[in-house]
Amino acid sequence: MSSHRLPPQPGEVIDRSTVINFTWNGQPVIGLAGDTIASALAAQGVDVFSRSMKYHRHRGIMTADHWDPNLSLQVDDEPNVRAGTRLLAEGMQVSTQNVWPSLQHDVGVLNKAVGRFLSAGFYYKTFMKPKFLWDNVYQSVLRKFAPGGRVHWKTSTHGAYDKRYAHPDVLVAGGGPAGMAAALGAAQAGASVLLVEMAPELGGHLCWGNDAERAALDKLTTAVIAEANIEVMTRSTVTGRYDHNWVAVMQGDHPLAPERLVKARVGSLVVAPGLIERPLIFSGNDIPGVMLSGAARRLINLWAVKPGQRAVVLTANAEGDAAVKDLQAAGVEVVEVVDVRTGAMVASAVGKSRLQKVVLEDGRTIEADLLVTATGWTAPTSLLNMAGNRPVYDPQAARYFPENLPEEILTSGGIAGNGSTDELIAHGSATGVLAANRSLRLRHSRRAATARSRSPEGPAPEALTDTRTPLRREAHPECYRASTHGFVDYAEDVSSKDLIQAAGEGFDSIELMKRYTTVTMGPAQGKLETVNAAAVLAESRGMDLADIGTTVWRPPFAPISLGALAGRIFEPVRRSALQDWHEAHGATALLAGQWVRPDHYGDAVAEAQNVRNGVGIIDVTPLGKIDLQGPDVAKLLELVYVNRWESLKVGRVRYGAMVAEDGVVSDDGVTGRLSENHWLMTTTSSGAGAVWEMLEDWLQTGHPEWQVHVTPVTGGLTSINVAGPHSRQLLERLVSNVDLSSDAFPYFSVRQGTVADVPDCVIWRIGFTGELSFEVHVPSGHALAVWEALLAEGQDLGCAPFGVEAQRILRLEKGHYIVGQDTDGLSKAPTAGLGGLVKLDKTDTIGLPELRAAYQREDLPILVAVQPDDPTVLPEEAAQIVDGQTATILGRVTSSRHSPTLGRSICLAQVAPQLAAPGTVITVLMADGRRIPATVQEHHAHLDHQGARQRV
Amino acid sequence: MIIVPCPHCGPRNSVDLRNCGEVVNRPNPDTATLTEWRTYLYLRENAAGWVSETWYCRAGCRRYFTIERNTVTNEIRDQS
Amino acid sequence: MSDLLFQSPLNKAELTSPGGNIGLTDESATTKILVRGQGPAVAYGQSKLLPNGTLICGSRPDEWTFLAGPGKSAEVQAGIDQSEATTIVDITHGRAMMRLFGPAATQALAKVCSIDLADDLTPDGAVFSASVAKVTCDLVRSDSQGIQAYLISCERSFGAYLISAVADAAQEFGLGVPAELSLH
Amino acid sequence: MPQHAYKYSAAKLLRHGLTRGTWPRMWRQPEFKDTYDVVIIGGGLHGLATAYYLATEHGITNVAVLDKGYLGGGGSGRNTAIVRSNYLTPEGVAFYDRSLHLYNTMADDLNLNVMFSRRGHLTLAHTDSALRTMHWRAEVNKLQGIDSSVIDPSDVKKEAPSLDVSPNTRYPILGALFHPPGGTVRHDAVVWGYARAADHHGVHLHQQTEVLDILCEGGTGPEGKGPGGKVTGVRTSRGDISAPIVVNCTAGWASLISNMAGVPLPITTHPLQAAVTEPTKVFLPTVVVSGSLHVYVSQTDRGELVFGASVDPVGTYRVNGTLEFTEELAGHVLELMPGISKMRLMRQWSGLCDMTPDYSPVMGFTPVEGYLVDVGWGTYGFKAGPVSGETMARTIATGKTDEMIAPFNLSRFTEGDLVGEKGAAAVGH
Repeated sequence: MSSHRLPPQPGEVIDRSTVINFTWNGQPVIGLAGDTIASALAAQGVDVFSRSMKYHRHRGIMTADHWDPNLSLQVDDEPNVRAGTRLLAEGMQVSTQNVWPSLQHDVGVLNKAVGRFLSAGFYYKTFMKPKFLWDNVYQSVLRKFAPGGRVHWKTSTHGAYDKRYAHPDVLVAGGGPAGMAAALGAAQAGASVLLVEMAPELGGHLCWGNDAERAALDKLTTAVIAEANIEVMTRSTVTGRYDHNWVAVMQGDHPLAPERLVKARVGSLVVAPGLIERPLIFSGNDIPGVMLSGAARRLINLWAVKPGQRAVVLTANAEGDAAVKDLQAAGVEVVEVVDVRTGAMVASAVGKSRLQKVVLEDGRTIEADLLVTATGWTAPTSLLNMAGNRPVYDPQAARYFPENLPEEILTSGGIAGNGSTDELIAHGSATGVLAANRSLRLRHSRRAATARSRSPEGPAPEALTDTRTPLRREAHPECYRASTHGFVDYAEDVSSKDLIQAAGEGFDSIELMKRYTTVTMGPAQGKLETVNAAAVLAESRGMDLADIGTTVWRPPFAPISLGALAGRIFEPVRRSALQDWHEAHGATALLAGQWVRPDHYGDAVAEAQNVRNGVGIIDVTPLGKIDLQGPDVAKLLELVYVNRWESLKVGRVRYGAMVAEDGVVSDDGVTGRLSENHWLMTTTSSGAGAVWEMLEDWLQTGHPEWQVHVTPVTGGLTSINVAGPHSRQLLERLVSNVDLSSDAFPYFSVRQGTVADVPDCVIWRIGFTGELSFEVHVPSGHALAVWEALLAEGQDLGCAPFGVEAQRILRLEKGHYIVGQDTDGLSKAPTAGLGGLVKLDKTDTIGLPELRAAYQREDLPILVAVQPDDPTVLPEEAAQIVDGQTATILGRVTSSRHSPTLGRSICLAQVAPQLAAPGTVITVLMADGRRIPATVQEHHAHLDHQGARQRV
Repeated sequence: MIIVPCPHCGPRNSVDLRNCGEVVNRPNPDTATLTEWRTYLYLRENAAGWVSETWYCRAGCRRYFTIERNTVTNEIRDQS
Repeated sequence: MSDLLFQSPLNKAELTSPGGNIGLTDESATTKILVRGQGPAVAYGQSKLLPNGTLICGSRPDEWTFLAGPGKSAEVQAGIDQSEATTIVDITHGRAMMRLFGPAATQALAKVCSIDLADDLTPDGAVFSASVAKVTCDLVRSDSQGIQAYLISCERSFGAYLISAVADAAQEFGLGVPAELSLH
Repeated sequence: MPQHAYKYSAAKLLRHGLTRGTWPRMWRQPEFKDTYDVVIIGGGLHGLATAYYLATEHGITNVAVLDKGYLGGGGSGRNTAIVRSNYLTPEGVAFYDRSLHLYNTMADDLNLNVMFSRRGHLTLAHTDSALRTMHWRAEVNKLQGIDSSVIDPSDVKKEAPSLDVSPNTRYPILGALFHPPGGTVRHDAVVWGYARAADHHGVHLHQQTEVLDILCEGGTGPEGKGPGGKVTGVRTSRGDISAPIVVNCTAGWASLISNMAGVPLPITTHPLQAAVTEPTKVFLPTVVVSGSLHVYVSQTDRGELVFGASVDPVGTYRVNGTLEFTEELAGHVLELMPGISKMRLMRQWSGLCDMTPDYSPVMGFTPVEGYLVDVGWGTYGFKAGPVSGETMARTIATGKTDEMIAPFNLSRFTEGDLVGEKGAAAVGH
């Protein structure tokens, strides 16, 4: 490979003293600091960077920027790297993606030979028969031709990325002359500004401009750097604008994170992204050596790369004219300037891995290895589209312009019109001032409305009227297609001929055409292709381009890595004050919702047996706990629970169940009355938050006249259940000021007292396990002391911790159901067996009409206890209960365990009402297909249904 | 992420709130017919345009309040 | 009670940066008294520092949080004017609390909290609640000698997670974070 | 396929390639008549399939399908194209299984390759309760003869090697419901296939034709709308059409259309968002779904990962999409597949879903005679498209509610008999 590096250029961004080593398809090559991957390879004489998706045509540099469809390369473990903008780094392993076995000898090129048969949507019309070939062969062949690089999914950078929020008064998208001037104008008017530029340097087209343009850039850059109110991000992209000016910026120049997502609430958004140069459609428009004027100019001026030897320049504008000068200065022989403004035109280009000749419309054929085209612009209106704005086509200028923008969005620079450097700067500056005014007015009103803010002094600034002199709309010839057909979408290998065919088949709206041909669906998402596609459609339908419309540009403006979108891994987990102890003592962690809990400490069955025979302690802190205070608490409870509360005496506890307005069981728990106006409610762990919000809703919107204050105290009270025949004996050693005897402290009571010298504990005599048990709620800062005291004092009683699994066994033996496991999203009160509890004579309770209706019905499933006739058979949870040998479903097992106490399998099950009678033998379908008999029990409790064990 | 104007906190990012849907009137549960009750439970105007809806300022002041939002544009105006 | 050890969910973490740019300390033992209904003349969103060092925060409409040194619950409660409509709950044990401070504190917090923390919208003394790294928190901007500082409190059980998340955000500004507090 | 239809085949493709001839239109631009036997509102998959089966199975061809935009421009072209039949309730399973069968033979039936890819479908369980629900679904599925079973993490890894099945993650994969017949279909092709075939059988497809009102008489509401009345036609942006039968197949816009007939619906409209990455070489062979993480993902034959999520919590008719969706999606998908962190998201979009309280559709007759609905499809309308068309056509042609759709009648909301698909969705942790 020979060097195409030019002698030093005045505006070059490369550092000739720093050589960077990397590899290209396995071969060692060198580049310079400041090179992009593409410029380094071009400097080494590389022409072919990739093969196209469908026809595997040779492809080279086209735009030399982010949107270049031919420069997606594999770099190390990263697929689809944009070689046109990615800076070269030492040791990079760069390779082509869409070739096999090699870039030179790619067998996919066979597709080219049959290309005429692979017209738009061809795959919809074939491969249908025989069906087994589609299922087994065709599909896998199609997949082999998937474009794109390789994901190395065994390595990960998940979590290495970062995010932050920002609240700039003004965000300027685009750091060209207009954008820089807008940032300065806004900052000087008192606004905080975030200026975002996609390229490594500010300046836009001034970077590769002439001496005067570079001098203007230097001046702007100095001013921007000096302005404290401006934060600059380069190599960064405004990827999306969402409702209420919520703007996403992908920051690429952060020193630590590979990419950082900046989420900005923006006062005024200034859109100044410049223009994207548009390719022309003609035969051979994708051959390496055919490139856009911007690419040629950047190669020469930024990276000092000579793009070819003999050039034809097709120009319709000043950019093309400037390219002629740049090429000549770089020593490229410009053999022909084809000026569209004089009626001349290129007809086609010829070549394979490099351009060989150019055919003109006048019939001449010119030998050349470079064809530079400058045939027009596409306005990158994505951010405006995202704000609901539909830009309007202006045939005189041959491009789209934004119109009727909302207040909070302004445009400047090329997207708004044409101008000299000075005119662009003046327009940008005035735009910045206007943007600042609007955002500062907004800030004033936000400040006035915000409770935490310092109230603004004085009135809001007066609104400025928009007195900006609009930028000109320079006349430009409408050139979209030459007399020949060529590629519209390079990444998708879609030609103008394909589009015309699609329109003829009925896909004659731009959206249908896109879906049928896949035009604009590649990585550039239409940045190069949309307008050309619309132009071809307009041509084929004989319509004006202005009437065709374009597809809507959706976020992101440029692709953004999943890692950056994910950011740091923020996954909140909740830990009780005892969780460290559990983990230090061998507990296996169980993730239950957000909580980390001890599942068991090695042997759940032994833990359960220890509770039945001795005493065990379990950390049940995740149990929802809500402090209720005020004279009207009982009224609130009457409303939210299905049962009665007014009569509950101080020191007593009651079980309550809740249903939603549709009558479905939603939560349950016990609630105790600590004093006349002070109650403590418990809820399920997963339901705690929803119950709290529901209580607030009723108090705020349903009954604002009730005086109740609700305070969630779940984490503040560490809950320890002390369960087992010896539990009273153990607690008596630690509780100093509460009489724990059965007479003084009966079942379903609550007391406040001191436990292990910790005051302000709440002691409940309740039980989920079916044993004598006390639940102690300890202020969490002292919980560990109480837990350890229980173990120490209970050593002689065999006190040991037990985990969630042991508790599941114990509660199932006792027949306690769990909302959400034994009930489901349709379970009403009768299903859960709440019959004795529900009071239908209230005048208001949540879901009252549905409760009344439910008790009129006889077809609701019923929750029953079930025991398999063979005690050694353990049905799976979710095993279906079926009608004999048929497939008719009559219920399902909701909970199932082996009971160590009874030495047999035990279950809870929802069954059809006709099976609910005690003694009914039902058929359980096991996962292995066996159908086993089981018998419905009289009580939910498999053990001690009278509650003798817990009432001692 | 839209901004919801909480009457107590001021403008807030919607991530800190919960949308509770369009405002519906709860019939008297003691006297409502099942049809009336289920109309309240299930049927919704689901309008395209201005809708009165309830929000809960979950991570902020924890107050429920009503605003009007345009379901086509996401514009919001205070009901006060 | 004073001889009882207060066990913090944040394990008395005290993290600093070499240049003093940022710091993060455990304040969980702070006495926190929630007052509802009728209370002091401190508006929602604002705070007031009493001469005895108690900070009264207007935490929500008709809701105040009194913050005072560890072990001062009885003292603080005794000083509150109570009427029949007043409810007092000691939430000292229910809330983990940390102080994030230093010249980079606002920048660090802005990585995990979407609230606009600019001086005019969130001045010294501002009281607000918001999501911080996906956990609902109560915050007070509580500068000390002109250096930015935030008191951040959350439900106690989230404390261990939250301090990791906040420390992670502050790491970029020089905060030294021990392995046991690392987020990932 | 009638005589005038132009049949696609490999031979035709070859001949066109050699002669460079033009292909005929897939569907005509029909004249706009003022009378039809059946007017179907909504030119998406459901409306087109209903028209197709009316014409082919029942000989009812004087049918107009009206769309305010272009064919398949709503949910039909915005969904993530996943098909499966492993539902929770027996009625759901039977319904979707029929649909899957129709998808399986569709390419041949419609003479258009819809690229049905039977690649297997994994629903991951990260908690005990989710695993219990997977077992529940598997047991119901097996009883209905559906290939569906719960597999353990090592088998999950075999089906989708890029998944992280190690036990110490925040959302450990404890197992999965594996459903081999599930897969993906090219959604647009399904729309075009039905449109082309319906057109060939005489159905009129009117694009850019917006329905402004439904004309009724005899009802209890204003202008003769509402219960007790009957439909006489529709008013459109191109003029009035009289028709004795009007069918509402408008998904996210269903409430607005139904209110025109005086029939309020138990529906709220929520956006469902989706996104696609840049293409890479294919590495994910199956469809992967995680309910707890609200994400599903599959890789197209072109190599793009297509992601979906659950509906946005805030109801709106806005399809702009949100940044939060992409953030949460990326975070969750990387919890499952940390190795794809460098893949880039290329495009996000959303469609409107007509959500019902019980996650099941509303189909069939309404209190207004001649006005039928096929709505409430929420996030699963694509899977059900073919069978919905078949059963709706049968219901229209026979005047009797088809047995398969009886559980989905509108009256269940007044009778309080909601469908149990919500059972799975509402099961707690």
